[in-house]
Amino acid sequence: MTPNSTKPKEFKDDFWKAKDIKFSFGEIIEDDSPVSEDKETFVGPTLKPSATDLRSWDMKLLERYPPFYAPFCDMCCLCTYGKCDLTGKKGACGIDIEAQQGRFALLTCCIGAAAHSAHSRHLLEYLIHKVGPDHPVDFGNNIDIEAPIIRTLIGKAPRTLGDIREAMSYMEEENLHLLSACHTGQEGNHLDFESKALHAGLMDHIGMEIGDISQITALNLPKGDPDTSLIELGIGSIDRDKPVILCIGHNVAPGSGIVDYLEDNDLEDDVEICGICCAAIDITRYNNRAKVVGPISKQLKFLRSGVADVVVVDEQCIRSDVLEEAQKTGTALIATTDKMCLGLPDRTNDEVDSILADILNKQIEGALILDPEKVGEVATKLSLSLSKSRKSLKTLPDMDEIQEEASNCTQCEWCVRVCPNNLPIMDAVSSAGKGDFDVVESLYNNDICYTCGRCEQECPEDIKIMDLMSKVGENNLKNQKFNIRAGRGPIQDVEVRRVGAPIVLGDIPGVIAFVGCTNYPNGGEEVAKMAEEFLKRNYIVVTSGCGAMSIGEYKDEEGKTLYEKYSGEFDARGLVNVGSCVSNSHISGVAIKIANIFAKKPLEGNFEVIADYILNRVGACGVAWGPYSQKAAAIASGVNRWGIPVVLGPHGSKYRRLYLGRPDKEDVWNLNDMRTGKVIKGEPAPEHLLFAAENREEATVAIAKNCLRPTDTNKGRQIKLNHYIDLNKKYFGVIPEDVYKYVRTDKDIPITYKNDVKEILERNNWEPRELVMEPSILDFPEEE
Amino acid sequence: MTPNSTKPKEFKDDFWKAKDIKFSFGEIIEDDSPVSEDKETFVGPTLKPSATDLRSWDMKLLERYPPFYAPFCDMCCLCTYGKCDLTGKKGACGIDIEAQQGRFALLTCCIGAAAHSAHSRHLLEYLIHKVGPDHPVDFGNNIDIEAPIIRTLIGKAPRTLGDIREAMSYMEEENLHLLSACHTGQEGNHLDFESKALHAGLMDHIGMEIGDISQITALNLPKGDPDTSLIELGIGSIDRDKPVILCIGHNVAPGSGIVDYLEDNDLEDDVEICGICCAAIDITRYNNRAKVVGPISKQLKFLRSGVADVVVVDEQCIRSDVLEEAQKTGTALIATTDKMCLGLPDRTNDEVDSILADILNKQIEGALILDPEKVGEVATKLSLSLSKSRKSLKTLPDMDEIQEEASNCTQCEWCVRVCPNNLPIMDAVSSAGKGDFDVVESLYNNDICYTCGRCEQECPEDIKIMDLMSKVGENNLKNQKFNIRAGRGPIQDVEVRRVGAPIVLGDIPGVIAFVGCTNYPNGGEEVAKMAEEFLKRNYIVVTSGCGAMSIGEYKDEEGKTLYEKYSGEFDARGLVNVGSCVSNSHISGVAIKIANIFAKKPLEGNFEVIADYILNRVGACGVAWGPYSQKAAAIASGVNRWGIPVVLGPHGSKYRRLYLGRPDKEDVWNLNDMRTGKVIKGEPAPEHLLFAAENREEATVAIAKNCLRPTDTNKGRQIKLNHYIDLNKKYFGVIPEDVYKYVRTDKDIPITYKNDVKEILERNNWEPRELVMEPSILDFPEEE
Amino acid sequence: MNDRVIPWQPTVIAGPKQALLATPETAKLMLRKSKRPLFVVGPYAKNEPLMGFIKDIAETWDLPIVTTADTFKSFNENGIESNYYGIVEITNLLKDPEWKGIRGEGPHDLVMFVGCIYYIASQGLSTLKHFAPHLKTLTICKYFHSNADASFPNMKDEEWEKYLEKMSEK
Amino acid sequence: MNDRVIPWQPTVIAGPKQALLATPETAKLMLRKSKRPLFVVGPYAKNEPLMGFIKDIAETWDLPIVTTADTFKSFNENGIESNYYGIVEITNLLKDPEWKGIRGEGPHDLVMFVGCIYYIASQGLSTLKHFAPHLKTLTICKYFHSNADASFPNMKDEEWEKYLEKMSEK
Repeated sequence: MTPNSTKPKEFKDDFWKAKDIKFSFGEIIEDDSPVSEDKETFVGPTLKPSATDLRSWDMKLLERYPPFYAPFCDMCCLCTYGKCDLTGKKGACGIDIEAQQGRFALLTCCIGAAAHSAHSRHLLEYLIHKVGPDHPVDFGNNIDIEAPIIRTLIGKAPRTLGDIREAMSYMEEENLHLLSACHTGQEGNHLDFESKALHAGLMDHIGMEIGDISQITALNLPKGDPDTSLIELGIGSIDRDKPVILCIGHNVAPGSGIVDYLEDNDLEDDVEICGICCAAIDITRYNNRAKVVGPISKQLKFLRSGVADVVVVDEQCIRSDVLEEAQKTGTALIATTDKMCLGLPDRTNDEVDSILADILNKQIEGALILDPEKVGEVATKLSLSLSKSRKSLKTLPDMDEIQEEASNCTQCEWCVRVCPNNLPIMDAVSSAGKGDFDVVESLYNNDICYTCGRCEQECPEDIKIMDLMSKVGENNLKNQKFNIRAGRGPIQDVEVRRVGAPIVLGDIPGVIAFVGCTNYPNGGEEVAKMAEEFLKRNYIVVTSGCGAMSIGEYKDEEGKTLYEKYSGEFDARGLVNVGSCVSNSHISGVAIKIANIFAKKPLEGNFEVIADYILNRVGACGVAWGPYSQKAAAIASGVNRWGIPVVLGPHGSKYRRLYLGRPDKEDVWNLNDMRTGKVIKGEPAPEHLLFAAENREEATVAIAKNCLRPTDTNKGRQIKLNHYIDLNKKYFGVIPEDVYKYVRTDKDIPITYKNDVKEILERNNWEPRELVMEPSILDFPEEE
Repeated sequence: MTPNSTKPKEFKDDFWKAKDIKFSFGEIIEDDSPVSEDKETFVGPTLKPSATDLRSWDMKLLERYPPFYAPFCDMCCLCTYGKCDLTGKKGACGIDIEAQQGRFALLTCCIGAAAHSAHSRHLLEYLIHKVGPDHPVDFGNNIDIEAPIIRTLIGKAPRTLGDIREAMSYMEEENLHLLSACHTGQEGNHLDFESKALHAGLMDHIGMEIGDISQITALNLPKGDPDTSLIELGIGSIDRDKPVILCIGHNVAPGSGIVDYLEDNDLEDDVEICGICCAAIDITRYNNRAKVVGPISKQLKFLRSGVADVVVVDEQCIRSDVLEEAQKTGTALIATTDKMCLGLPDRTNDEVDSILADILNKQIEGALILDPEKVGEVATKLSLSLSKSRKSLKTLPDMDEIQEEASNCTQCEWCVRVCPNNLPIMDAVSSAGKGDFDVVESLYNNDICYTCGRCEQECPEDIKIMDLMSKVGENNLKNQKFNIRAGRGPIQDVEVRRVGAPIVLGDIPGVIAFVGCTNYPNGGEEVAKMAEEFLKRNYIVVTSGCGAMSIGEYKDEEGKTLYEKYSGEFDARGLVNVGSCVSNSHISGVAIKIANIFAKKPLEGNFEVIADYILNRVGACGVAWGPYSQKAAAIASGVNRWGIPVVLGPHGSKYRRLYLGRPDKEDVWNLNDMRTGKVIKGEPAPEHLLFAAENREEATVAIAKNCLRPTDTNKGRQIKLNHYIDLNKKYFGVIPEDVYKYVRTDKDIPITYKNDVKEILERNNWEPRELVMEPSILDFPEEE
Repeated sequence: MNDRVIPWQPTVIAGPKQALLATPETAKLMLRKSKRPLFVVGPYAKNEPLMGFIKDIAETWDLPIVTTADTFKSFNENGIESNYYGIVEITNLLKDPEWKGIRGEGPHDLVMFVGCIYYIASQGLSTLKHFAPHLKTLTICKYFHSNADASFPNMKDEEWEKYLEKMSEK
Repeated sequence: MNDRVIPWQPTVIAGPKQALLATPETAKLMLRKSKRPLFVVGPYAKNEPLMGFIKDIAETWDLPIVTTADTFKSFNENGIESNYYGIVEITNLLKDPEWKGIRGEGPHDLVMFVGCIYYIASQGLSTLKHFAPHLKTLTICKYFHSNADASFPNMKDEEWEKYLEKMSEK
């Protein structure tokens, strides 16, 4: 128990003993909420838990899924003792490479959690400023449990925007403690670093939930509606003849300011507003006429095209050189938050006309405007003014010029070597130099090249490789029109009631969540294909952010996007776009709601019980195919702490830390059966908690396998094994040998594969196992 | 203006316009404090300022003192796009090397600020738990302005412990925003990163102030008494025949628990309690019978000696391998905070006897006990029990054995190459192998080797070089007895009244603060010599933490320590130990108090005015000779933002960022004279804001020079120039050529050096300059 | 600097420790010295000519093959025996000094990689560099891997194929 | 790896870019090519024999000397002319392409270091590597400095002194 400012007062007398309380302890608090039927709420032992309060849970998780480290650097460079080489040696502070990796994981998660949560704090305070602290948090009749993470961790649901501050302050306090532990000479054990990293991940989830419920409630975004509008998506969907305002980033505030200004001034038809990254998603949740350019991989492509007259940047995942890029095409730039000021003069308190004049006359390179409403007016007026004069800048140099430049390629091959994916950039450039643009086009399509620009930076001939890429795309705009279903926000309670049983029993074979960036060659298509594979197989597919956009960029043979083919319901064969990055909280949220609504587990102060429930019973698996940033690490760590496994793409190996199970070690998988009090032989389900696959085929099989859970009924297990075997046959050509580990009794064997599986069972000296009733990795309750 | 949860409500209507208010705006709030005579307080524009609120100040500072970067690594490794080589190239996210360095500075400062502040939050909540939230914050009659940093930033003084939480929450919220900006794809401009780093530094100062005022008030530590006890210090001062409990770290809570237990059980004479690092300082502020082993550089030496029966670690600057080191000598280990759990079982809620039994029987490697009172009982009982059985472990192997091992040295020289200071370790070891221990001894003395242990880690022959070092010291214990004056906490208002004018006018030539670690070869002696040099010259010398300890380890020819020779008053020739790391807040605090008490500048909401006052008028200079950690970076950045320059030792170059002035660029030094409204030609005073010297001699001259300020009277300037010239002659052999820059009129010329200086003036075409009345780098107030 | 021994992706450089340059001769020496070598083969080996080389090398040296990603399928279809593991899974097993190895005969003392994605292999080799002191690592890709104990240099296809040919001559 | 071109403090290694190995001949070639070279000398040069070598080299090549730390005093006492700056100050000036140089004749295009504390010199060389593309850096210490453009290798005193002797032969 670390002292915590915000523990409820009632706990004070038991301050140092709260650990003893266990979850049998029930503090009765009045709940006069209109949204809850219960008159009393039982409160568990971990209200506003500190890292050490949940440490025992983490140690249980980490015993099963020990951290696997792949150091990116052999040295530590964090203090001035160093740098120290940690290759088989301890540093000057005494740290070893293992603890150093854990420390880096913690630091990464703290930064990631800070990014989401500072964004959320900014939004919360802006929205309170806008609609008042008493604005109710109310998601309508279909959602009673509107903040499952806050409920679990804080012990109560916020009734108003102002109430949310309590959770926010808790998160901030915890993050400070966690970041502190990254300081030189603090934590020394890698497992304790991991425990803290998991806590940072959990803090990330509360931060995300705060952000999304704040904006849903204050900006009236969709409140769990499965049938939101289809939004236009793709570079080809942007009307280049209109003035174009491009929003990049994650914070809806300035985007909503622009939308409001356009509406208030009847300019909606005259100005094109579009976005990249989550800002795009959230603006389209606010106004369905806004358009989505695409995920982060489109950023440099679209900037270079010069189509945007004004770029409005808010925060997160924005190119650091966005100002320089904007200037290349005469695009005006407005920075709008404290997170990214870009050295621009702060014009927040100046008159609009004076700001406009200074930008248009190039007196200033751009402006920092911290007032979203003023951003709306300035951006709109700038776009109207600039769009005419910029006509010539909206097209790239013509193909001849491009070919001329490309012909300077000396084939030194360094572009290939510095490409994160060693793509055949050299071939693309040198063949373009000869007038053959096929290779460039193949790299452009599906974002096989996601235009990070390292090749261009390296090129000794200064060939503008990104211009080349962008130009080739411009020639093919008509094929770049897609759509995406607008982010719906949370899952409704009624949906949870409907699918709770089939998920826990295995009739719905799994819930797969495609989240995070798709910064992987062909990442968009690969994510979409995985989504399609599981949709066809009756899984529930959830998505958000760039993943949701990428899925929208894929069309089947009939030319339909998956959003057009599959409903947005949280049900088998549903393709559910929850929204932006911060909407990821609804994904852990729905798992929590299953425990609460379906299994009647009280949430308040009961983190461990809920996470244990999810780990053992909710067949969910997260997939982050091309994640690149600290946020993704934090999201995954939070998801993991809630008991949900995550499969990463190959670049995920560069996060340096995975949590891998050891299916060959039988004892690790034992389960405590809370019903019978017996220890039962378990199975590697889920097999890994955080896994990186080398390609889509491997990932697909791993995802299916990681949806297995000990509570599957025989029927449910048959269904799940059937998919696992199917997919394994498809991608590996054989029935997986480890299937014997997942067959508890004959009744688990999928009928289609009966004979083959029986052969495997025999070969592996299989014997039937007892089914577990209430599987848990928690300790049995102590005797009174 | 970034929305901020905690802006006062009254500001709401002007939420986005607060910037316009300027400091002429006066919101009148009632101040019914007994400590203030005024009935009304004028509140400036920046209450609870966000980073963007103070950005314009930062940009002014950074224009004068642009960041100077020395990258430690050419690559960025923070996201999975990378690693990216930034040598003349931008990374995949668009960042360049300059912004990356600023980003790293911000990250470093965030971590440093988190370390102090999370420590402070822990203490605050622990102390509130112990003495209640209503415990008054009252430092007695001599201190009315008891929290100058909180007053300035929050706008009011805390009356009770509970009141302090408001400042704490503000700090936590700000730190989250700042950390967020380190995320990939956020800030892109190096100056904006630096502005945020300066804000993080400021947050560090509020965090430190919270920690120290909380512990002073709740644990009744000295409240500004200049004449505190002399405390025994040094490895030789520890009574090895008694059971020994060693506390390492920074958080007084467990140490105070031990002291209380010893007192309550009349064991004070039976058990030796001592400490390393700031925990030592703070325990001796709590109980003057406790002893100080020494600064951080003693850690491995003393652990290896085996003298401690029990090691109690709390947080910060503790060797990560402390558990392994303790085990080598059979020392029991107790971890006591969430910051450092070391993988140990959490025994907080177990019976003392059961914990003791498990440790003594080696069932567990040590215990995590988060309850300070229980730590007191367990540590004491363990020490009593272990001290007898451990007799044989309290001495190192004998000299023969050590020589035998040393004789295996093959002279590969890698020990020298991996030594952070390339010390002659190889000579020391190989001559020890031949029975000659002189070189080892010379390295041991004055911590020329500060025992980081990298040589031992590298040695292919596995020679226990640190054992050798420790053993040689053991032979010479009697010379290792020193003393230190117990940390007094804040400076009294009456002292500020007395010295305010002489400081601002220059009669007292400067206030020099020696803070931070002394991890530099011979660092202890060098710091003490610098302190002595300035004490003799009538400067005020302030110190804290490891610096204060190192000063105590030095004796003059008469065998006296500087604490014995100089008084503890904040006055000319005073040697003021304020206390531990968190007491550093009193150093910026006293500068603030000079502006407030002497110059009657209102503090509340007036950060820029106060900092501008300090920069231009308070001739103070910080010195951090051997800093190594992120905390030191944060402290220095905070000090800098308050307008105080800092001189670092050579390892300071490894912080990768300095703030250097350009004395050759005249216009940079212009000043706005607020009295006359005129722009006046200024001078490079202070010349640099953050400077790293290559050796003590260079540093000494730089310190003297950096005490010059535009408000020096002619007399004051003469005094200061006299010292500057004196020291330059001493260490460089000549009168400094740049003295002409600091002579405004003939009256500034020190009489002793009149002719020489006049020659220099002539040579440099000097002409007299106007004296500035109210120098400022702020803009003139706008016309109404 | 010799361009052949700069990591193919230059930023993989991780510290003072660098792989030794391996020729077919030194690589074969390492195989000869090894008691229980393992051959880990990634998805770039799904096609010829690499698949054929691998088959020959494995036969020559009696190497058990672990295929990563979905490489197993092609190998299986071409009659090359292998076990499949994720690259991170096999790395995780290899770093355990108590793991009995693919054949259950005892821990491997040498692992030879080919055909994995460069950066994921670099990461795996880093894991083994730091956490598997009981194991030597060798890569025979046409890319220099500085995180390995020994690696072929950066090469063009033609030279590489000659190297691989030599590897199957005992 | 050749031990002579591993940074003397091995963890100074910072990325793919490494200094070229300089011999007295290549160092002299760099001096010869330079229009406005500068010689920066640190406190390890306060004593003989280094001071004498420096004097000779500076005279041979007509190099203006900047002394860092308190080196000025010894030099001054020994009649060697120099200007003193903190090592961070002179580095800061050197990275400004508009700074007119010690002699006010225009920006330096080559800076040669000797005698500074190894790690602070490494840091300064890193600054110049990244922020002074207009300037070449050369170190003639007996320690290899990977952050320089060119550096003498790691050497023992005897060899180093021979190198230094050669430096004063034009």
